[in-house]
Amino acid sequence: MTVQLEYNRIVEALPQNLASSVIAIEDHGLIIQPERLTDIAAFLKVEPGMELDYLCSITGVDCINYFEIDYLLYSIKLNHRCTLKVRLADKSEPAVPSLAGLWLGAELQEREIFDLLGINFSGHPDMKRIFLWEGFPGHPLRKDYGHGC
Amino acid sequence: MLSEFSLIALFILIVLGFATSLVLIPVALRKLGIVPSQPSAVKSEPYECGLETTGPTWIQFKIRYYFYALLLISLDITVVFLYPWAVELTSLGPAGLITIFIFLGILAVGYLYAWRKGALEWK
Amino acid sequence: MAVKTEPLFLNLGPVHPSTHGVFRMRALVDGEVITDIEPVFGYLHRGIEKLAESKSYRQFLPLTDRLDYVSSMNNNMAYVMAVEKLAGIEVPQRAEYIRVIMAELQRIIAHLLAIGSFFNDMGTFFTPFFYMFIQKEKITDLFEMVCGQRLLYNYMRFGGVSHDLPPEFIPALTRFLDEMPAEIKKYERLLAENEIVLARSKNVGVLTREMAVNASAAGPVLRASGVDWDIRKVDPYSIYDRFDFDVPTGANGDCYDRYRVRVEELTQSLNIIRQAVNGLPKGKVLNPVPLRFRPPAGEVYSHIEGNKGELGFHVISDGSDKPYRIHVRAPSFINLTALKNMLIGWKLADAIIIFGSIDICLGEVDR
Amino acid sequence: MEIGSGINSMDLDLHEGHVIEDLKNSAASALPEPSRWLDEEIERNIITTTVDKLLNWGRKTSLWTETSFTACCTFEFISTSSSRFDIARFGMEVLRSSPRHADLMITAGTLTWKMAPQIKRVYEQMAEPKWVIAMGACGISGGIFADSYAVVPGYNRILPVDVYIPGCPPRPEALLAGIELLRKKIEKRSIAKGN
Repeated sequence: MTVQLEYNRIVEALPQNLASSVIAIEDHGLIIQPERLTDIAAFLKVEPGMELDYLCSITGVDCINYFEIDYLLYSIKLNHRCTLKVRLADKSEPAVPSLAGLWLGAELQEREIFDLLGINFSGHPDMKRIFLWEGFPGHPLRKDYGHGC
Repeated sequence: MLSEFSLIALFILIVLGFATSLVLIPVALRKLGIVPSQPSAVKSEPYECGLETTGPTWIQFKIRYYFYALLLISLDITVVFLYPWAVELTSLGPAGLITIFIFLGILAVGYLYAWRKGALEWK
Repeated sequence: MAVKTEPLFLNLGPVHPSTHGVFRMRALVDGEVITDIEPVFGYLHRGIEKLAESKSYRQFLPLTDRLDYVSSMNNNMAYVMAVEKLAGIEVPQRAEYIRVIMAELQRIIAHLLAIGSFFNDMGTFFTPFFYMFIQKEKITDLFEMVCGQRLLYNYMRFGGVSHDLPPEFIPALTRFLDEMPAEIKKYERLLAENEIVLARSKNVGVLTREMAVNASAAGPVLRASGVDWDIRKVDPYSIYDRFDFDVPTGANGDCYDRYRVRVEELTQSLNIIRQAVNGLPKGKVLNPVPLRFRPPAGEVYSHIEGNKGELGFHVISDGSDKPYRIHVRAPSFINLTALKNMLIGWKLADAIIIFGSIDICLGEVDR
Repeated sequence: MEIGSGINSMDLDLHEGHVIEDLKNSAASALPEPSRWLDEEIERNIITTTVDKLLNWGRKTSLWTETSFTACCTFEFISTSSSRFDIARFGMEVLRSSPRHADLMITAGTLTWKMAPQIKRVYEQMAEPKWVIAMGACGISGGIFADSYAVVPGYNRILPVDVYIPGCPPRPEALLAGIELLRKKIEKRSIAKGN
């Protein structure tokens, strides 16, 4: 059984400077500040008790007053999982540090979110549209995008 | 004596006639309008998976391909020389055998030299 | 004798016989060796995730068939299980067994097509492909018996499956199960120890274990690199914990191991189907769900072991009858992350084989 | 990715983006099907000469298909060309991936705006006489994805289509019926019409 990592165990394991950047613990994920995403992710990747070395999937969601990005992480060795969530209130220039440096698997998925939701991933090696063509007006998965072509 | 060659001349004529007619028939059909032909700019461009070709195509190619072609031709020509020898094998007797082996030996030396110099490696 | 050569820019473009659909790669080629490659996606992007927001939960079901159009039973199962987990719907036992039988039959079809087209790319012009197609047609008949469609089945519903098995299904299935091992032996005799296959796929396109995990590869691509990660074993869903089967893994993650893992998984799937047929209980096959189906507001991520890897559905609902957001964790799409590292340095002909051994389906890559 | 002589892949993307936008704006309405002379029975004074019969017989019994398959209908077409439904009975088992050797384009699958310029270009690079079969609901009207922002609502926006085959995916028998329709259409061709 892939066990859900208890989030308070993670928060206790986080070093002091990172623990402050955890905003809230919800049953679906650990909400953290976007700026410290890469540090927390790097920590969780190598921490002996966690070893979340497999980035399963990244989901981008346009909740009306903020963008939310969920990172689902697995540990292949210890067979447990954990979800990190980041919320971007600033909807005009949404930007999140890219995790492509830590997990190569993030590269294409981040490009997909940039293409369909317009969230910029700073530090991404090849930040450009992946599915739609250059010059496509707008980002379709946003709620305010007109329906249809 | 000359008449024996008339058969060969006839054969050459038939071959030439057949070859040119094969080439000319499509042209004639198109000229007569029997076969539709609407040339267009896009149609004459090279086909590259549905896209325009980008970047130069007349480029400095790897020299390896040229070596391979040279070696192939040199060995093909030897086969051409072997045919008349093989046809007249019995009448030539042992002398013919020796000359052919000398001929093949010289070629083998050239081939081994190319092999040693690494013309056949493909890196 | 190093003479300066210029790279040639080449499009392994959308209209290409062996890109498994409309996939495109921009390749910089020096002679025949690939020096740089960039995959281009989006030629089959139909915006399924955007269409989901304007469709009810039930209307989205046929769209999941068209995600990975070679394994629509698995897509249905993954989506239906996600919504059931979200809404807490009970599935009768008989439906669970039928779902497992259909999912494993679909895995056999998908692996047969994957292996067949892998050998197509290698140059065996459609011979093994059409041998395997005979078996695929037999399974297609079984599916047609059950739900009337040949390719995109739309068979499963929230709370079970839409139709019960017709009486002639089980005999036909057992006939298929009895003759399939002999067919697999026939493929093995034709292909497994063939020296051309060995020469062209052994140690070709190696994906090391660390790179596979780091690039989030999944399914046969991950297991061929030696990582024992199969969702049916690691996180058993539905009733997979009742069947015993083992998970084949490869040693050094080259094209040959990916092919071997898929062949062994064929026999394992037969094994599972046989156990499921023996244990098939009686009873109803569907707990019907109200027409205006409104799951509670919330969020769920449910995954299954699709034939190309972990296929997950992240469903977010706001309590209305239309999903707020559905994200599909597409294994084909994420398996392509490591494509660049696997292809650079190989010749163009090998690149086609390496790309074929990853086995992607464009419907799932571009969604 | 650097492509040499100063181009990088971003320039290519921008160029291709412009091509797609132009095509999208210009393909607002369906192209007329090239079959209006089919029902011109009234002025049948031009009898199909033996040359017509020979040419039409040759063309209709060896239609070579261009593999410009995009999506799910591909596998239904492969089922049709496999041994069970055997499209070889119609002389069509030869699948050509280059437009130079093909004279029939079966558009098996959904067409997206990003793929439209490529399919249009491949069609234009095919030699006359050529025909198009729009296979599946996506080929006819965009099908289940008709209201998506990225899907062309029907191949007849960019190609003159000869035969439409409904179905999602159409059964192999439906595909063979469509091919039978096309063969009847080819029989009616004549040189006098100059097409």
